[in-house]
Amino acid sequence: MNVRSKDKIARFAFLLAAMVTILILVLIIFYVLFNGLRVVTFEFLTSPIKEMGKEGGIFPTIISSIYLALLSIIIATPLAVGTAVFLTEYTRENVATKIIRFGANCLAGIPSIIFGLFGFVFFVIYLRFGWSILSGSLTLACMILPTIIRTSEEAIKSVSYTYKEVTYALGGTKLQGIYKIVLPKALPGILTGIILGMGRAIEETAVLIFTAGLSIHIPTSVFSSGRSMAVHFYTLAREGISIEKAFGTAAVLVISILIINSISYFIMYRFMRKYT
Amino acid sequence: MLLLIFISSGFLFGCARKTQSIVLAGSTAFQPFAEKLAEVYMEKHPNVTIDVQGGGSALGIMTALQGIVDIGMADMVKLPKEADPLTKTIVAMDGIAIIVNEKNSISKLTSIEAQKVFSGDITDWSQLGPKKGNIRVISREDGSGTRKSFDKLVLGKIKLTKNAMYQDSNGTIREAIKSDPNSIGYISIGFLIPGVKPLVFDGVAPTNENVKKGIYKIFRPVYFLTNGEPGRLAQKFINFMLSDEAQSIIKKDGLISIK
Amino acid sequence: MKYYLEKIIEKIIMLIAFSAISILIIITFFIFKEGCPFLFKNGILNFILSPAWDPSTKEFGIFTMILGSLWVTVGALIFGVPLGISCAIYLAEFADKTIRGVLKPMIELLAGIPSVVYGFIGVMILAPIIRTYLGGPGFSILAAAIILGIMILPTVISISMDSIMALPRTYKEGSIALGATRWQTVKMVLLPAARSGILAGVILGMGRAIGETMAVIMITGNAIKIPFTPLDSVRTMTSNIALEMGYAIGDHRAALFATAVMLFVFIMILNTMVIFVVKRKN
Amino acid sequence: MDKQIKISVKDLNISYDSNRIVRDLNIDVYANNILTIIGPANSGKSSFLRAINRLHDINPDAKVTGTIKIDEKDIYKDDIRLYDLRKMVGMIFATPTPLPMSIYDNLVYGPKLHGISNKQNLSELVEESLKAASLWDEVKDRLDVSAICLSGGQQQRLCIARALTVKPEIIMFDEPCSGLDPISTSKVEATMLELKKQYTIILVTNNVKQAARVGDQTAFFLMGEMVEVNKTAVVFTTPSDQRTNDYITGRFG
Repeated sequence: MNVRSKDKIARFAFLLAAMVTILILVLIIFYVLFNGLRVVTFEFLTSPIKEMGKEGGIFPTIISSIYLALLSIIIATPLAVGTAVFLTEYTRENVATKIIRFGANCLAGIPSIIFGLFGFVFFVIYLRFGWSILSGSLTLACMILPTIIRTSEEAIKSVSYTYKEVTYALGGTKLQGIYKIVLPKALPGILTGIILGMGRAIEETAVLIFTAGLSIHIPTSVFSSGRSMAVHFYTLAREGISIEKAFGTAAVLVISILIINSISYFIMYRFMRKYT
Repeated sequence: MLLLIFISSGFLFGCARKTQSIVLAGSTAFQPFAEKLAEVYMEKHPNVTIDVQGGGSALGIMTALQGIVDIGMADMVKLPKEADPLTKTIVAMDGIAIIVNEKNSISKLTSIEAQKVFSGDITDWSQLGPKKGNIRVISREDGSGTRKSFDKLVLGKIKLTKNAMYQDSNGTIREAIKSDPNSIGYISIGFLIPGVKPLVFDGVAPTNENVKKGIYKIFRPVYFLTNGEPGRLAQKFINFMLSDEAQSIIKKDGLISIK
Repeated sequence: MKYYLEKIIEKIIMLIAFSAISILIIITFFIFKEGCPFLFKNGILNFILSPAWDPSTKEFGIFTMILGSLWVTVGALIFGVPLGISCAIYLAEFADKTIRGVLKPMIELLAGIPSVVYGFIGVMILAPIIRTYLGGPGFSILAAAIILGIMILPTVISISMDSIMALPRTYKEGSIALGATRWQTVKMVLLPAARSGILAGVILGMGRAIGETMAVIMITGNAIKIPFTPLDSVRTMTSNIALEMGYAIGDHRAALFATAVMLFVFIMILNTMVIFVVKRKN
Repeated sequence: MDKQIKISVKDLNISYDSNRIVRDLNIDVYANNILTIIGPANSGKSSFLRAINRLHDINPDAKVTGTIKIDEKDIYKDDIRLYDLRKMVGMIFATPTPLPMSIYDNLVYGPKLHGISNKQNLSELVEESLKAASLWDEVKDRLDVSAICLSGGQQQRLCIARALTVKPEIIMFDEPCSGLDPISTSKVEATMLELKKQYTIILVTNNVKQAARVGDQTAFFLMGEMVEVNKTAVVFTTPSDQRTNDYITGRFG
């Protein structure tokens, strides 16, 4: 089998793999939207929860989800990117960095229920935050920290060393090298980590039940409990309260994630144009 | 640590709890009902906020013991010894119905047959009726109030069959049985929907009325647990729970009122 | 003045890194503090090797669950990793910019869909199909492997794709200049060069598969018995923890945390194996 | 041309974790002159350059001893600020290293590092340095084009222009024309000769003819030692050491 045909087969195999993935993706999204959109009306989006979720809308859960996702990203991103910069730029490859990286990998595999309990014991009880958006976001931040640290580290490492050397040769400092050329060039990788992290934060249920709680009201402050869309779907579907409303919530969740992802990519490409 | 800086910033724009408030936590099955009744109570007493959390009966007991919550919720027939020091008030009862797939021709089961099925002695539908196919038992996970009550009232000392499968909520068991014709399981009577068929148990149909009349044996109480005498606010809410208005709402939503 | 600011910022970065790392340490300590006393009291070996798990009679053995986790994780990797990496290669190398611009956000969308939705899809669609066409209870390792394989796709794809695309253009041009076909370039130049990124993607994906609870509980049937065929129902370590944690008190709760400790060790072993295999390959 | 010494190097030793790369180097570099350094690969030429702008500091395994004085100030002892030193000593690398940005952004990158942000100053600097690097006419109307699309020779001259934007006093070329075609090489050489008037230049090259064409003084490095240094004419006609003669006539190395 000569090289040309091997290349064709490989190319076809990759195309097939991509098609299968896209097909699965479309099927799942279609399944969720098909079941959910029937229920989604303007009134469904804006009215509060009534009758345990059988009637009424999911407005409070939308607000809680936004609070939780944003706050957890705002807390996790600086911590993670700071750690990634520290691990790649300010320490030499020694035993400590290897242990930290290995630990981060293992923590990325710990089930969310354990993070939920950790959050419950540490934030809800020990720090007296009670069931609240704050406890929920802090716990979510701890959970998505390993993912963002690992992706940011890979992105920073992939920036070629010459850019840093040029900066030093021009009399720039190490820090200037980092925030003027290394981080901007590594931004796509870091953004991927953040989006994956946010995706995980939004779809989380077990953690939030133990930390952010199940209150069906709109959270008035960081200290009031709030039920996220995913948790609402969880209670409606699993407690068998109402499958239709559950999938309605899931449909709204899917659409909002698609919007967030597309917006962040749009912003990034506009920003990146300056750098390619 | 940096983390504390973040947390303190949280204090700035978070206002403390404005009105008097009480917190409930515990049984995931009863949480939606308690939440609805809390809404009704809050409409009548605007200056009170009631926060109803889930987490499971064990969490309800633990948080009540440690005073983290005002009222713990647990829905087990026999509370574990850890819960002894707590004062218990039964606010509702929840019947448990044995259910099968609606296409299954079986419609009744004696308690002996039920014991044999769930313990694995009877393994094929043909031993109970015309239908063939091996029986697939689906049970609630260990520890859940429904499971503990079912084990105590139906199986007694007998152990559940080794190849039983588990689901961890009424919704998912119902979904599993709706999709598997050979399956058998049990859920709260309040959760029965057309997709599944409840079985007559020892000649008594699993309905809330029969439980109230005391002829249907499989049911469990829902306990409100407080550490010693409940606080003034908590006591008022418990009294509300025992009031006719609240009990009628409980009845309407498929549970069994204690009045 | 500029250099003092420099020193301060570097100290802040150090502080950030240490606080993040200390959080990771606190969590690990939390798990071990709750789980280890039980392990020492009851002995690790009989905890791992005895297949009987019945909290009501104080029998705590997680052998069946270790097998369950192993089967499900390996199954998820078999479904997810090859599909993910080839899709990443297609998007990074063969797809043009517009297709990539549209597909990447959509793929990452998969990461945002709640795992309970995947669980429901498994229960309503996948399990009946497996039950009717392949037999068995339908709630099985196969169902979990397929669903988890799909769930780890976004992680594997995005991270691998980024690491391939981040490679300097000179790598690709050098190989093409030698007359190599696109596939040869990918196989001999790009994949080896992007290996650490792809490895990170696979490890994070594996972590996600092991850590997944909700979806797995709904579609594996959670039977406590040793699985022999992919069609058997099985209970993984994570579902065992999630299933019973809400109701566990005293020894039962400590046993569940001990399972979490074993899970932590299980993940460490898997990570080292993956890193070792990849290092030995070249 | 008065022989004012810009850089004086006294018994300089450089070693990477225990293997010595440069041994007991003593050399004086004259202002407004081009010192060319020739010699076979890894004879310590580039390491010597990196010692002058202290790029070795980044590599913890590197150890540098001895004294290097620029305008009578010892750059390793006196409290010379590292970043001012590197600003003063520009460096051009072997392969062109344009930053992944537009031509304009490449050129303002240096000044911005040092706090210059006024739009007017920046565009003046850009024009001035591009003209000095004789690249202005070729790119003046497409400054926002990405630097990566320029040809090899243009990219290298862009790097030269970029080094000029921070107003150095010394410019070091580390085999600048190794990847360039003859025409681009001659353009770069012309630029160097032009720059000689205001800057002190050190050119490391393995192209012996280039050294002869451009260098005022020439030094020959072999296995980490400086064999000899003298006026270029002298070194190329009557080298004092046989090894230099063999290398220049291409018999080895």
